[in-house]
Parts: sequence; C-alpha cells; structure tokens
Amino acid sequence: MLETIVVPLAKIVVLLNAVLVAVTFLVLMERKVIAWAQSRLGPMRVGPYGILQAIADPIKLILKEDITPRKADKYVFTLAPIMSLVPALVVFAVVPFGPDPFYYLSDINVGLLFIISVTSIGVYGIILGGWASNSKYPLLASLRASAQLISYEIAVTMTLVSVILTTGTLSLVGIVEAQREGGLWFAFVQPVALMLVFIGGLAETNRAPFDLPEAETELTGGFHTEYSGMRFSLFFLAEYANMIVISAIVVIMFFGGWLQPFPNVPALAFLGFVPPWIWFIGKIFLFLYVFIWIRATLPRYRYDQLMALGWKVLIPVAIGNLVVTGILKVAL
Amino acid sequence: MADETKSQSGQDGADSRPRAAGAGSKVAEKPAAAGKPAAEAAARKPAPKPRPKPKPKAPPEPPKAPEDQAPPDGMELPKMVTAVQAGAPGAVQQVSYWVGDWTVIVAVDRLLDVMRFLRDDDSTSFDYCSDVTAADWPPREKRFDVVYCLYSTRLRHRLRVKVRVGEQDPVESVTQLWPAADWLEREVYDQFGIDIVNHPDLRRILMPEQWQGYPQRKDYPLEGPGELLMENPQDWLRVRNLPDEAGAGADADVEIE
Amino acid sequence: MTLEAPRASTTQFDTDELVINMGPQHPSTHGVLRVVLKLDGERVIDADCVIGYIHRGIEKLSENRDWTQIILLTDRMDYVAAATNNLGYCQTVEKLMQIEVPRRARYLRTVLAELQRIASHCLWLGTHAMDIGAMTVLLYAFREREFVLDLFEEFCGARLTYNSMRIGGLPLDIPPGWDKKVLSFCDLMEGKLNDYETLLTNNRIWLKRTRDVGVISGDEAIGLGLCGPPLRGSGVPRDVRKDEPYAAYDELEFNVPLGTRGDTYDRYLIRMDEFRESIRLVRQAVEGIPEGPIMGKVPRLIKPPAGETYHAIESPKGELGYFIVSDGKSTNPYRFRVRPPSFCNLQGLKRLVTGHLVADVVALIGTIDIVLGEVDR
Amino acid sequence: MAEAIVFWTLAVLILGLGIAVISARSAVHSVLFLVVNFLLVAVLYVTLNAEFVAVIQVLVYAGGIVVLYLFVVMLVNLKKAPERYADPRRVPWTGTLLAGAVLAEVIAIGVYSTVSSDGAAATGGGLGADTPFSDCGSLVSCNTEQLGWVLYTSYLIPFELASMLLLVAMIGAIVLAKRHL
Repeated sequence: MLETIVVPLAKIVVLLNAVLVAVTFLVLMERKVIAWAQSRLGPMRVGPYGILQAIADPIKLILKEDITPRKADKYVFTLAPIMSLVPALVVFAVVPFGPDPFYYLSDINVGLLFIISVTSIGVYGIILGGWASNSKYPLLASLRASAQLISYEIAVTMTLVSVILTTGTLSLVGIVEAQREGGLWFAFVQPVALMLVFIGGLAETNRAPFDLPEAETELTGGFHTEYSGMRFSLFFLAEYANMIVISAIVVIMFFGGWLQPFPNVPALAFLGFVPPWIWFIGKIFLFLYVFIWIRATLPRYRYDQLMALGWKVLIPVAIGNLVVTGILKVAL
Repeated sequence: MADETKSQSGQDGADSRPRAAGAGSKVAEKPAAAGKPAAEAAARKPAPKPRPKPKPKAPPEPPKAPEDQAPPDGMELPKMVTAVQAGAPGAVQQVSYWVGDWTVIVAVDRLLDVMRFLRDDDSTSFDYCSDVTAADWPPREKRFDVVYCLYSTRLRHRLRVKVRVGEQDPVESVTQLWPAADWLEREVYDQFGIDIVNHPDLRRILMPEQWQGYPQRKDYPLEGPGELLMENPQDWLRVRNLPDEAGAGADADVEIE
Repeated sequence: MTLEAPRASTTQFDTDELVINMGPQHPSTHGVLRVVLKLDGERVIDADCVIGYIHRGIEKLSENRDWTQIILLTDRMDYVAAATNNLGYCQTVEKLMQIEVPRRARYLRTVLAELQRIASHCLWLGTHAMDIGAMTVLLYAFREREFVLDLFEEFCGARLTYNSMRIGGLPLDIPPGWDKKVLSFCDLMEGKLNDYETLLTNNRIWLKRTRDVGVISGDEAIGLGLCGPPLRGSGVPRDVRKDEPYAAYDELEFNVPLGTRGDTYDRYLIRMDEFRESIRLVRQAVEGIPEGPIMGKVPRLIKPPAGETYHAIESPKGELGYFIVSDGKSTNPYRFRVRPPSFCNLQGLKRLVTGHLVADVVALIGTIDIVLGEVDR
Repeated sequence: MAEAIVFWTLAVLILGLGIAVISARSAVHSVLFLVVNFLLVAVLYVTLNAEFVAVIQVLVYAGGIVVLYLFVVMLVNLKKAPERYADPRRVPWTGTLLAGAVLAEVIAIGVYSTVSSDGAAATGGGLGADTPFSDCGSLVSCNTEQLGWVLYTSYLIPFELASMLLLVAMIGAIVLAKRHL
C-alpha cells in the first residue's frame, strides 16, 4: 500500500509543485536576464531585487477577470489551456532526477517515446485555443503553431532515433547509464544531433527566434490573444514548463543527466560531493539561460523561412545523421 | 481561406472603425447642409439642458482674389516655363513668380496635356509629384485653386502648376502620370470637395467615410458638426446607430471620455 | 471517377481570401494606422491603408492662428522630430517675408535638425528591429535617444514638443557648455552605432528578414512619390539638403548614402549611414558655430506680403514641404498646407506589401518609418 | 478481476466516445472526441503490456494524424456541407449493408480465434527460442526489442510492402493536391 500508492502520490505532489514553482521563478529569471542584457534592472519593486515578483505575478493572474469572448466556443475555449498544460506536466513522470528509483516516478522502457508522444499532445491546446477564440489573429497563429510543431517534431524525433541507435535503449535511465559506462557525454559523440535537438526544441517550445505563433508584433499575441486571467496563465505555465522539459531532454540525452562532468576521470572525482540531482537541475538551468539569452539577441524568423529551415535543413540533416550513425554502429 | 468559418468573428473589414465612423455616419443622416450644421444640431438638442447656442464664428472676410504676382519686368522666363508655353500652346494662362518660385496657371481642360508635356519633355522632365493641394477663395466664381508642386529629380528644378476651378468643375486626375498623386488627390477631394475625375479610388481619406461637408473650405465652421455631437453625450447616444444594450448610459460615459 | 473529379470538388471548397484588420490597435502599426489586408493563406494580395484616426485638422487650425502660434502646432505633426517641423515652417515664412537669418542661427538650426534626425532614427531603429523580433535593439536605441532628448531639454526646456525655433532665428542662445556636451554625445553615439550594427547588420536572421523584402526600383519609387530614405534606398540621389540647401548645409560637408537594390535591408543600411553622416554634420556645425546674433531683423508684427510659396526641407522621414499662402492682410496664413513625408511614403505601402507575407507587412511598415501624427495631421 | 473492470470501463468509454464522434454537431468537437478515443485505446494497449504500441498510438494517431484532421476541419466550412453535397442517388441501406458486413467479419474473426486452438501461437508470430531476447524475464521489460525483432525477421516483406504502400499513397496525395508541380 505504502509502496504502491502513498509514496508515488507524495512524489507526484512534490514534483508538480516543484515544477510550477520553478516555472514562476523561471519567468522572473527570464525578465531579469533579458533586463541585464538590455542594460535595465528588470523587476525591482516586489521584495529584495524583485524576487517576490515570481509570487506577485501568479497572484495577479489568478485575481484577474477571466473573460470568455461571447462568440467563442466555450467548452473548447476552456479546455484548450488545460490541454496545453497537462502534457507538459505529465512528461515529468519519466524524467529521472538521479540514479536510483527514489529520484524518479517511473522508469518505463519506452521513456523517450513517452515524452515525445505526450508533448505531441500539447499542440492541441494551441490549435484549439486559436480556433475556439473565434477571432482571426489567433486562428492564423494556431495554424502557424500546428504546422510548426508538427514539422519540428519530425526533425527532433528523427534525431533522437540516432541517439537511441547509440544507446540501444529507450529508457531515460538507461540512456544516462550508457553515458556513464561510455565515460563520455553524448554531446561529444553526437554533436550534430545535439544542435538539431536544441534548435528543434527552441521551435517546439515556440521560443525566439521561432516564436511565430505568439509573435506579438505581428499577430498581436498569437493564439492566446483572447485569453485572460487564469486561463492565459495556464498557457504561460505550459510554455515555460515545456522549456524545462526540452532542457531536461537535452541534458539527459547529451549532457549525462545527473552525472558529474567526466564521470570516469579520477582527477575530477571530487565533483561527486555534489548530489546528482543538483547536477541535473543545474544543467537544466544552464540551458534555460541559453534559451533566454537567445531570445534577447536574435530577431524572429518569418513563417516560410521557418518551415524551409525545418523541412529543407533540419530533417535532411537529421536523416543524414541517422544514416551515418547506423553505418558507424554496424562498422565499429 | 478561413473566413468562411470565421466570418462571424466581427473583425471584418467594414465594421471596425467604431468611434469615428459611428459618429460620422450619424452626421450623415442629418439633412444639414454642409455650411450650417452647427446651428442645426444645436436646434435639435433636447430641452432639459439648454446649452448656449454655439455661434459659429463668421469666417473673416476673404480677399477677393488670390495674389499671383507677375514676374518683375525684364526678368527672363526660365527654360521650363518657355518650354511648356511652346509645348502646349495656349494652355498657360498666366505665369507667376514670387520669392523664387515659378508658377504657371493653366486652363483646367488642358491640364493633362500640360502635365504630360511637363513630365515627358526633356527640358522639363518633372518626374516627381511633390504635392497636390488646393486653396479656397469663396467669393470668386472659380473658387478653388488646385496646386500641383512638381519637381525634377534629374534637372533638380521645381515648378508649380495651378488650375482654377469652380465648385462643380471636374478636374482630371493626374494619377495616370504620377501614381504619387493618388492619396494627395484623395485628400483634395476629402478636404475641399473638388471633383476629381478618372481617379482610380476616390474616397475620403482623412475624414470618416460618411462625413458631411469639406473641412478645408473657408465656409466650413471651425467648430464642426461632429465635435458638436461629441460634446453632448445625450445627443450623441440618441443618434448613435449601435444596438442600445443595457447599461448603455454607463457605457457611454466611458466612450465619451 | 476520373482524376479531374477531386479537383472539381476542391474548387468548390476553395475558400475566399481572409480579410484581416491590422490596426488601428496593433503593436506594429506605429500608432493608429489601420491596414486592411486581404490574405491568401499568409500572402498579402491586397492592402488598403485607412488613416485619419488622429486627424486634428492642423492645417485648418493653423489658418486660424497667427504666424508665431503655428510653430507650436507644427510640433504636433511629426512628434518624434518636432525641431525639423519647426525649422521647415520658420524657413517657409522667412522665405515669404524674405528675412535674412543670421549665420549663427543657421548653424544652430542645423545642429538641432541633425540631432533630431539622430533621435528620430533611433526611434525608427528600435521599433523596426522590435517589429522583426530583435527586442534588445529597441532598448539600446531608446537609451541613446534619451541623450538627445536631454540635450534638447537643456536647450529649450522640453523633451518632445520643443517649439524651438522662431521666425527669423532662434528664441534662445545655447546654454554655456552645451556644445561640448553635444560633441561628447557624438563620440558616444558613434560607439553605440557599432553596437547596433553588431546585433543586426550581419545577423543572418536579420538578413533573411530584410533582404529582397519590399524591393522597389528607383523609377517606381519616384513615381510613387516616395521620399527620404525609401527613395534613396532605391538608388535615387535625392536629398533636399543637397539639392536645395537650406540652413547651413551648403557650408558643411556630408554624403548622401544611396542603396542599390531598393529592399528593406538597403533602407536599413542607409539610415545607419545617415546616423554617421548626421554625427559628422553635428560635429562640423558645432565646431563651426560663428559668433553673432541669433535673431534676424523681424518686424514686430509678422504679416508677410500677399503671395504664396512652397518650401521643402529634408526631415528624417523625407521631403517635408510647406505650402503657405498669405493674403497680406490678416495675421494668419490664408492657406497652410503641409506636404507630410510619412503620408507620401505610406502611400507606397500597398505596392510594397503586395505579394509578401503578413510578417513582412510589419517589417515594411517599419522600413518606411511613419509617424501617424504627421500622416493624419 | 481488476483487469476486467478496467477493460470493461475502457470498452464502454471507447464505444461511447466513438458514438460521440459521429453524433457531435460541431466537427471540431468530433475530432476532440476522436482524440480522447485514441488516448483511451492507448490505455487499453498498456493494460495488454504493449507499451510500445500504446506510445506509438498516441504519437502517430493522437499527436499526428488527428492534428491534420483538425487542420482540415478548421479550414473548411462544414456547416453548409450536407446540403451542398447531398447526393440524391444515396441509398440509405447501402451503409447498413456495409456496416453489417464489417460486423460479420469482426465476429467471424473473433469466433475463429477462440475456436482455433493454436490461435495464440499464430498471433505470437515467429518469436521462437532462437531470438536474442529469450533471456528477457518477461514480455514487459523488452517488448520493444521483441517487436523490432519480429518486424524485421518474420514480417520483413509485409513491413516493407506496407511502407512502400504508404510512400505511394503519399506521392499520390501530393500529385492530386498540387495543381502544377
């Protein structure tokens, strides 16, 4: 009873809350980092150095009036943000934060596929949100979003297959273990795949320079133009949770998950005093920082250029990488 | 593509200029003549709050005729002027010179000939239409001056062409020569009510579509009918063509502010 | 069942164009511009600009104000380049009255006009980059614009609507030390320009978004009446400062940057070069400010003799012209007409956007650099 | 027992959603019901220890194909469709007949597989003792590997044929949709 119900439930509660809190602070981090990049201070009023802004923002969003446009499809309009957020949270069921079962909810043998398939459900939130708003800009945005997400999902999935070829397992724990045994992060084994997954990840999470579905200067906010209050914040949470998910995937697949740098080099063994989950979370935040940094630096792609990049560059390169990996795997 | 599914979304082209167009359309229903709508609107005002009748200030007595000073004696006409005099014989009625600017005054029925010559001839080559505007001189029979400011990017000289027209006289559009004249002529039509013919898209441009009267005419009062309605919310609400829903009063306060 | 059958049915399903309203409330229309776009997918097949949302009748108002009061109204047209508007108006009246402006005043006017060009281009750069998604440039450009506004504040006490010139000269002489500050700003600005260019000029995404977008040939641009950087971007050497020099421009050295392709990127490069040329002009003008009075001989009551004139200057947006008719009797102009460069450039928008994508529309609105206060007057 | 409860609950839900798919007024709602339907079928696969198939079901059907359905449904105005495209020659009982035939087929297969004694072996495919995964403790831990093994050994030709078929279908669709290539 304790083993099968209470412990997993407790883990779920802790995990969900941790993710949601991380998201609110991620928003603060984004605002601060971008502000520093732009020679500003960012939020400074709430709490010391604006730290409590992360709490003030959710409170504000919850208290705001939640407006449903009169001509919107009410059920779908309500459902869309939920469909957007839930998959982003469900993914954490298989993310391993450390080596032993205490650190993860479950280790299923198709863990990687599970993540991919669950995140692919998240696109419904965006499509339906745009459609149900019954408004033109959101509709355009949701069309863009769905086309974008489907195209980049193909590229990312193809690339991940080449990593699976190297490891021979779909289990996330197994992938990290393979990196420990090999003594090398896959970032060095599969550098092309790393770039592809990272670029594809930027596109899948609708982040700059691929933030077309919510390009506020073109589509006035995109698919969530008509949303307000709590329902808007669900979309918001989903976007940032997806950022964490993509960073987690990149870290697990290419940067050795919870492993310390160069786990097999004895000279660096002292790094082991840092607990594995801190390594994991630290690496995730490093990637989140890169996400934010890119947003502060780059302009936005145009829709057709984005699709061209996806279909004419990323997917062929992903297939090529897969073929080369296969050949090397057989040859060696 | 998607507008079949989404046509009810209320963002369609025609209806989303609520404030200005709404006010304008109301004005359109008033039978007031262009000249005295202010008095009309004041007369129609409901009794409970008699407002001091805004008296439209009479426009200052305009001069009888515009000043088109002839060039001083002995001054040689520049080549562009002599060229147009030769190129379109009889079209140039008068040549004027003032503070360094040359102006030719042209018969309205010969306008296009002259303009085409000015654009195409090598000695003039006015390829750039800087400005099209007008001035109103009410007591005169041909009350409007339509003024074209031309410039040549090749020869770097300027010339103004002026035609005098009455209220009903049509003026040929020069958009076929300079696409630049499109909006400028629309503005002339919008502000003066000068009838531009053969214009591809003659609509109001600065004022709302349904506006009555032509604001830049000298007999148009400074306080226009639209402003009068805006000042009195009750009046404005009454004639407003929007569905009067519950709480329209509170709504109106917000909108007036 | 032939192969044609599904085609026949798809044509029945073929949907019409989608009409969307960009504006008047839209983050990228730079004010209350409304563009009615007809889209086929995301491709624009027709565009119609609806303007007039902030039409205040400045021309009509000016015909009922006396000659000096109008300077104040001109501030409200291109409100991001108010000093240039003042300059154009004052020069037109000076031309009508044949007033000689002292050399010192002409130099100072040049300094103000060029500083204003830098400020206006900063605003253009920031918003243009923001429209294309590079948001950091916006903050950087506004930071530098702030320095210009500070300089103006020190000169005339206002930061946006300056009312900074008078018919016949300037209302005030420059405060002591102001010229040094202007020079040090020039040094600072030069470094910052390199920062902007690092972020944008060779950025691949920026190139992709601007190269070959909104290409217009020189002849077509002339025909459409484009002016300022959009005209020069198409390679037409037309700059009022060079062609019909005013203020002190005939005594100063500067180049007119020209484009070759006539696309958005060329227009971007031209404005970036204009920044440098403006800095060069400001340096020369500040160093060359002669001693002397700042007001010419102006009668107490300004009442130009009957007559009319058109006078143009090169505002940051393009050829800003004033056509003024005086009847010689009253203390206000009989006809006051502004030839707004933004208005004429905006006219070209339809031609520029047709065939491009929605995302390009915002880039193109940015590239023609409009200020709706001037378009609508 | 617990398994039976789960199965019957799922079965009822799946059937109910199937009915909802064809009876919903709005086409978008239909598609949404279809998504949930697919997700529940995936759960059904999980109860059969076919995790790989379940995940693929979600990835391909719910995450890919139905998104495309939704695309079409959103872009095409389906409200007017019935009147405009009503076929006067349509005979109501053709559909009934077809449905009956399919139902009969399903029943026949069910009866055959229960009656046939070696049905399990037939559906088990060519998974013999010579596979490299015979050391797997149970089906659960490495059904992905087993699936791959089966697909690429016993069913190689059908697998390749199916992929060829899909390729042909894809090219055909492109040719039909694109007016001029």
